[in-house]
Amino acid sequence: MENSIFELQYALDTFYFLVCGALVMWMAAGFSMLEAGLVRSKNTTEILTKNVALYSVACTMYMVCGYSIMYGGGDFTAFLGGITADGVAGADEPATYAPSADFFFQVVFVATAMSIVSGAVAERMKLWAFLAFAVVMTAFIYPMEGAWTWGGQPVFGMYTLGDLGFSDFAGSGIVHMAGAAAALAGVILLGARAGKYTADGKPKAIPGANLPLATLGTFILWLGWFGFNGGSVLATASVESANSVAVVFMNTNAAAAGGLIGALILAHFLFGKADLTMALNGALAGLVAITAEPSTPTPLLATLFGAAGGVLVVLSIVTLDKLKIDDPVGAISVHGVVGFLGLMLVPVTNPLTADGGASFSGQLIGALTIFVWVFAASFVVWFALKAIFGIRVSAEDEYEGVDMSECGLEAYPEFTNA
Amino acid sequence: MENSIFELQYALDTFYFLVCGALVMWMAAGFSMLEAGLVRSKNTTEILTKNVALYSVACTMYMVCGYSIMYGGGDFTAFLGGITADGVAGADEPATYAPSADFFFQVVFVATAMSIVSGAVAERMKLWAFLAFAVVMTAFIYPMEGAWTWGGQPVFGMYTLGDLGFSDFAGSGIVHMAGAAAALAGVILLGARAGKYTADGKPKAIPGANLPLATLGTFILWLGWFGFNGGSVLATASVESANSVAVVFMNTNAAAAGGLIGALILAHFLFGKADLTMALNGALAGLVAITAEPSTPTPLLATLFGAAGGVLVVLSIVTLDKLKIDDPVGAISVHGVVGFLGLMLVPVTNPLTADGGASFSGQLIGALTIFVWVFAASFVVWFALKAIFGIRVSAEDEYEGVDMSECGLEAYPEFTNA
Amino acid sequence: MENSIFELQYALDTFYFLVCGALVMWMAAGFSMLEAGLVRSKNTTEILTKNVALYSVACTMYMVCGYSIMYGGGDFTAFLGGITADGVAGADEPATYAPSADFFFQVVFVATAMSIVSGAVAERMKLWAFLAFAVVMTAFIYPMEGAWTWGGQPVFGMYTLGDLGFSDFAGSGIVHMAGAAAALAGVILLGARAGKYTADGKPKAIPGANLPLATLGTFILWLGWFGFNGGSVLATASVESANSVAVVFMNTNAAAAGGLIGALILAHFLFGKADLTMALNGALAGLVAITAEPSTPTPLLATLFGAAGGVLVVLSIVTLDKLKIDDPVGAISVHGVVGFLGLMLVPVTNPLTADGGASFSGQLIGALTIFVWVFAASFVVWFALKAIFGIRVSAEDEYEGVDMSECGLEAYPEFTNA
Amino acid sequence: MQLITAIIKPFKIDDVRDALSGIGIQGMTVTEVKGFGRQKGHTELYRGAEYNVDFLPKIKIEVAVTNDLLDQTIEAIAQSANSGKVGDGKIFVVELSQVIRIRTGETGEDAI
Amino acid sequence: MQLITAIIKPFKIDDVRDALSGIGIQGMTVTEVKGFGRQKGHTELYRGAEYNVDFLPKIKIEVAVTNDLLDQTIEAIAQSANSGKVGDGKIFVVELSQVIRIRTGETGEDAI
Amino acid sequence: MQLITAIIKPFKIDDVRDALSGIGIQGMTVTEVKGFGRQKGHTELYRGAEYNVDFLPKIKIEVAVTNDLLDQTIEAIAQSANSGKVGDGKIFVVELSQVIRIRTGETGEDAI
Ligand SMILES: Nc1ncnc2c1ncn2[C@@H]1O[C@H](COP(=O)(O)OP(=O)(O)O)[C@@H](O)[C@H]1O
Ligand SMILES: Nc1ncnc2c1ncn2[C@@H]1O[C@H](COP(=O)(O)OP(=O)(O)O)[C@@H](O)[C@H]1O
Ligand SMILES: Nc1ncnc2c1ncn2[C@@H]1O[C@H](COP(=O)(O)OP(=O)(O)O)[C@@H](O)[C@H]1O
Repeated sequence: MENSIFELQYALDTFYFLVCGALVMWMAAGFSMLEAGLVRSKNTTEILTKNVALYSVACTMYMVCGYSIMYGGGDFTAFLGGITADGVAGADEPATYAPSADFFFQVVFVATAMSIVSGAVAERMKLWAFLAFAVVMTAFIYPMEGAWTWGGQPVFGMYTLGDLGFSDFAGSGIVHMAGAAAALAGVILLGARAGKYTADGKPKAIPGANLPLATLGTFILWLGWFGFNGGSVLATASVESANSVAVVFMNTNAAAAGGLIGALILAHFLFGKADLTMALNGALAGLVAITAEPSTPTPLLATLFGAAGGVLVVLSIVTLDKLKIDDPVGAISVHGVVGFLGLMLVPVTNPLTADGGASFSGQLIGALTIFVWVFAASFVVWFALKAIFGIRVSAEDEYEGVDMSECGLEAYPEFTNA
Repeated sequence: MENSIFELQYALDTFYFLVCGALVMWMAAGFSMLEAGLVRSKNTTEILTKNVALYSVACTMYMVCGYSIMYGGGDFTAFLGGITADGVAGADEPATYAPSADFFFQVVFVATAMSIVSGAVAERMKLWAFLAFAVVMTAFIYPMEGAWTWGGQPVFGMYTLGDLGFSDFAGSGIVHMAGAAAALAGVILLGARAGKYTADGKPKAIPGANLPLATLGTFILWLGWFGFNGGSVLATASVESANSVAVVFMNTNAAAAGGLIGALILAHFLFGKADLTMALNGALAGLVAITAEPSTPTPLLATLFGAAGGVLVVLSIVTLDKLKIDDPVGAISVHGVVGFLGLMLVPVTNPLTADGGASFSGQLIGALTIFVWVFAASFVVWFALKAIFGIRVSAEDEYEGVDMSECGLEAYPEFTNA
Repeated sequence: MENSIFELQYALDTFYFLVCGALVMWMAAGFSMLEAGLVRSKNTTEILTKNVALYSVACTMYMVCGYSIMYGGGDFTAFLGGITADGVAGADEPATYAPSADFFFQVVFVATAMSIVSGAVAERMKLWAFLAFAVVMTAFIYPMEGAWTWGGQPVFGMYTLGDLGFSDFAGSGIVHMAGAAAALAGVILLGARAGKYTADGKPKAIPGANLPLATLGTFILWLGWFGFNGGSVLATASVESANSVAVVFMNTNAAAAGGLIGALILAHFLFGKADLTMALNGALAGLVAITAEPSTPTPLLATLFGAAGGVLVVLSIVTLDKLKIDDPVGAISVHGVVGFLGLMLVPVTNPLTADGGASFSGQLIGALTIFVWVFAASFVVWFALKAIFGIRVSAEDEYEGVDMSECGLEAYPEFTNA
Repeated sequence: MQLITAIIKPFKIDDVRDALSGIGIQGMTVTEVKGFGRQKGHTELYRGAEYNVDFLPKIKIEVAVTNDLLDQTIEAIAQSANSGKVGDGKIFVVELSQVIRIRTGETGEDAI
Repeated sequence: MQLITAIIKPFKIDDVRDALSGIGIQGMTVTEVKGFGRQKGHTELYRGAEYNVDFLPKIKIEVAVTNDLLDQTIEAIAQSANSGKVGDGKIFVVELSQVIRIRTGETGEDAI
Repeated sequence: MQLITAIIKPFKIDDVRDALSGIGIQGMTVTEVKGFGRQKGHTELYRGAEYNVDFLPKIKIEVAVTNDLLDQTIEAIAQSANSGKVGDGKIFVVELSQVIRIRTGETGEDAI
């Protein structure tokens, strides 16, 4: 009888992981549509290709070695066979849900981190250089910092973040800020798009070609985020964990709504119009802001945290634009700047106690650790790629659009004339 | 042991609510895409902005006061804190699922009701007037009638709909007809789009700009509706409730299919062509028709009820067009006229007995109550907004498209020339 | 107590079926978007109309008679009433999940099979001829072969595939190859699109109009496939079945990723560019390849099987093109050729033993049985339709686009000039 | 025979067509163009950065007419396209040396 | 030097280009336009309401030619664009006073 | 008065507009066109099958000018549109017999 109950708990938790994982996988479609909507039509096929390919690369590399670096202490062979069986080979305790469900849930997170990069470097980076970076990022850079945080390993054997009061529930820092750090390194080495700045250095707008796609992408991400945050409770088959999952769903939704409203209103005051793309970034910023701790705030606080994210993202986008950090989709602001905000908000509702929680100093150290590692490692990889193969398409290809030069195919061959 | 079983039931029911709620949230994307596809390209950014903003407004206002008006007897403060805890503060009985999951499921319904409005008033209403209305609708108008129906409160202390044999399983009337009533009031005060009628009063067609989007939106709504109707069983962790949920999924799907076929065939006979937009409206009409009672019909009956909805919606759209009620997406017909049909079909398969069910008179009184309240209250709000700020954009802005005047941004800046 | 546990198992399995079924229903949207993206803009409304209509026809016809042919021994009347009750009327054993959930899960599979056909015959077939075929396919042709395979019936009373070592977990053959066989028969009788071949018989490219839609469609299918394969475990409420479902999710994802990478790399070597549409077909090919047995391979093997599918699909598309089998979306290659590959891969990881599994000869016989039956029956139906009504639009209508002639409506009336 | 080319505001197209039909003109060819002139474009903000809409959407109408209809046609266009606001557009006239109707091979005034 | 402007049915564009190549014409410029003429548009129903498709899609081809090639070019277009049905289009000819090739600065017949 | 029609490469449009503004030209009309000429198109592969991109995107600029500005304008366009590579385009000039400004009814040189 007890066993039957264990079986049911195991089954429900597994099913919950799989549903949440499928929702996170769906975020890959969200990033694709968002980015495809915010670039110009001549660069659309290429950004789509990057997105589908990076997701596939992430899933494959994380399976080949990323997962075992992050959680398995790097024992690859045992591992690759092990995740189809009842438990991960060599695990100390019997699993309370299917190990392959855990892998499935984890693997889609890597893809999310990598998706953040593709938007920021859009419209000018070589496709194959990008995919080469994706291989290293998903096989090594992300799993390393993942091992230090969710994996519980000490940072290069020096200090253990968990002991310092660092807590990142679903990955504002571990996933989002990490992706943004990799993107920032790439953008710095890549430079701004041709035509993004006037001769005297003023940023010029380069409107995205398809706002319904960008909106769809945002809705997809919003939906997928329920899996992202909700699944990060890591269990649902008890009253306590079910309550926690439910609160996470509620707060995730509230924060996105708050972020959208915050950005919409601030953009209205700054620009005099209801700027849809800022509103969409605001919703995503709300989601990133709550991701580090969606389970402890009240829904009202979650809305306010989200609104803070929405306000911050507008200011950040405008500022980065001025600093000549050209990020066509706002990924560095949404995931990086607001990801940091998310980490710093954790101690507000989940302060450090004997039972866990986070301290401001712990969050700061954690944020720095993640940022420095991912930025530095990414910079090295981007730099090597640049030195060896080059990472930027030719000026002519950039003018004509990377769709023709990289993919040989326009995204909308019948609709645009010029 | 018993407790373990209770815990599992609680967890499964909670998870089921969350999954269903996420599906209903997804309907917001469906409405956005449907409406973005059925307006002209020059009004697309604005309708997208309205949709993302109304969803956010609905989530926020319903949290701030709507939910407590509807279910909490209006005790706000206790409530806002309470939904993160194990049970809603002050509830008599212990919850059998997470209260925040209930809130999450309820909140996405409000957004659905409000989404119906945006389509009907598209292409000519001021964005901020619309959002102001959204605040009142989701904070007050909808929660009031929700309190009288699902909340079980007497209508202004006068009569209790439940006692009169009123039953609306998932909201053909409470959600859909309510949204349509608010829309109708707005449309009447707003007037038809410029160019919709010839000098001698004949309706002219104004084709939507992007039918793949409209189709995608319909599919999204279809998928989301499984959550809308399926979640309205309110429990799944027993054989009885699981059977009920399963029947609801099956019938919801069958009714949509019936509605699509009904509309496609009727449109073929009336217009000589396979009218895609009518077929899409037909599918939605089938869904609305079954929503008031998806658990008692056989799948064959559900298909036929859906087909009746599909036929009715075509006739209604043509008729409203003649009556100069200009509704670009057919929302009033789909959700209002067919919502009423849905209510009146309930007694056919679920007649009033000692155990519940519905009577024709009860349905009629309920429908009238909802319609009169929502229409009248909305009319007052729209009227006040019109008198104070104006609700319609200038003729020039309407000609140029509200995208530029309201949002400063075209939805497809590269594709359209004129 | 035991009963409570049974109730919970029943409820969890039912819910799992419904979630998986909803995901498969979502695949209908995926096929619609994929096909709408890969045809020219002048044929987009029509392909959308075909897709929404075929889904509705499939749901209706399978309810009316298909399901009872496949699983009920053809006893229609008892059946139609029975699926709303606790068990299918006349079933020997009590159900362990809701019979209507089973119906819901099965019905969306039929629609998948039929969706495959619409893409292959796109841009030139008459809408009503197509829908007439859909009626026969979903009411009779598919249910017959379904009865011989998943239904366990002997093939025309002659031999029983299960006894010969045939196994098709989620339908690489039963669903996908069957759809492709029906498509192939249609394409042969229909002929290639005007302009597809030069005077001297060389294939000419006819680029699809909207690659973001095609990409979205692929992501939708990828997501839906978790339901398609995951649901085919048919139970999840025990450790064993939960593990199996989790492995299936993981492998399904891995195979799609492998397929995409395989196709992308091969296309790069063959054509010198990163061909997005081939990559998308590759992902789908990976999914089809793993569908016949997603539960026994390791994730590494699943990736490799997927990659084999991705490579094969590129070669197959190029070859069929040369053979003048004009399939605008590559459906016959993805679902037919790779569906066959999927069947033949089963014995590699799930060889025939006393407990089940598959043998190469059994797979071959099963594949032949399915293909010959579906191809022959479809050929007869298409042939009759061609003889009686004609199945191809006039050359002029084809030139102008079937949107105007069949649906009276352009998909993007504002965007294209010519 | 003369070829009249008129650049007008897009929302005047129906009025112009009706005015031309009114004086018996049976054919015309219309192109979507972008105009640059005294009517200045505007500056929009997108994500906080500026972009200029310099070129404004206009419609170009081409009408071939016989000499005797020339003045009347110009008059009809000028009146129906006039909104009195800057940017209303221009009418250009060039001499046509030949006109051929493809279907019938007719030439000259018969072909118009 | 003459500028030939032909309005043709869209599906004739490949035939016309081949005919022009056939007589040695090396350059042309093509624009998508909408035509209004004797070929009447049609009325469509959308959601039960009517809309008129007045302006039909046409292709405008512009070819600058030397005087000696003029007749041959007109002939080539007229024949290859002819489908014998109403709406086949028109050919207009105007005199060019100058032609310049931007790349080389050549002028006159050399520039064509 | 003369009507100058220039076919140029799309990415030169801003340079040309600036050059024209530089010499005081206040108006122009721009159309997206496709060109066929010595600059050959290219062959692309889509799903393994070939397709030819024969017609290349070009921009057509039309500028009406007074006779005294003619040479200067041609010069300005020819210089600013020159990239030295095949496909830079052509300039065509035709004589305008009349120009009318719709808004004011002005005619002739005043209307330009
Ligand atoms: N010199 C010119 N050559 C060609 N087109 C011109 C010229 N001047 C004006 N146009 C066209 O006429 C349109 C209207 O001109 P504009 O100067 O803005 O206003 P108005 O016609 O009221 O004087 C311009 O947008 C442009 O398309
Ligand atoms: N007077 C005209 N001026 C300019 N374009 C014309 C004129 N008449 C006809 N056209 C163009 O030629 C096309 C074909 O003309 P139409 O009268 O329909 O048939 P047909 O050429 O067979 O007489 C029209 O669609 C229009 O684009
Ligand atoms: N005879 C012509 N008539 C009309 N347009 C022409 C002609 N020749 C060239 N063009 C236009 O000029 C463009 C450039 O011409 P092309 O021969 O490719 O190069 P170039 O201008 O360097 O000689 C062509 O794409 C076409 O649009």
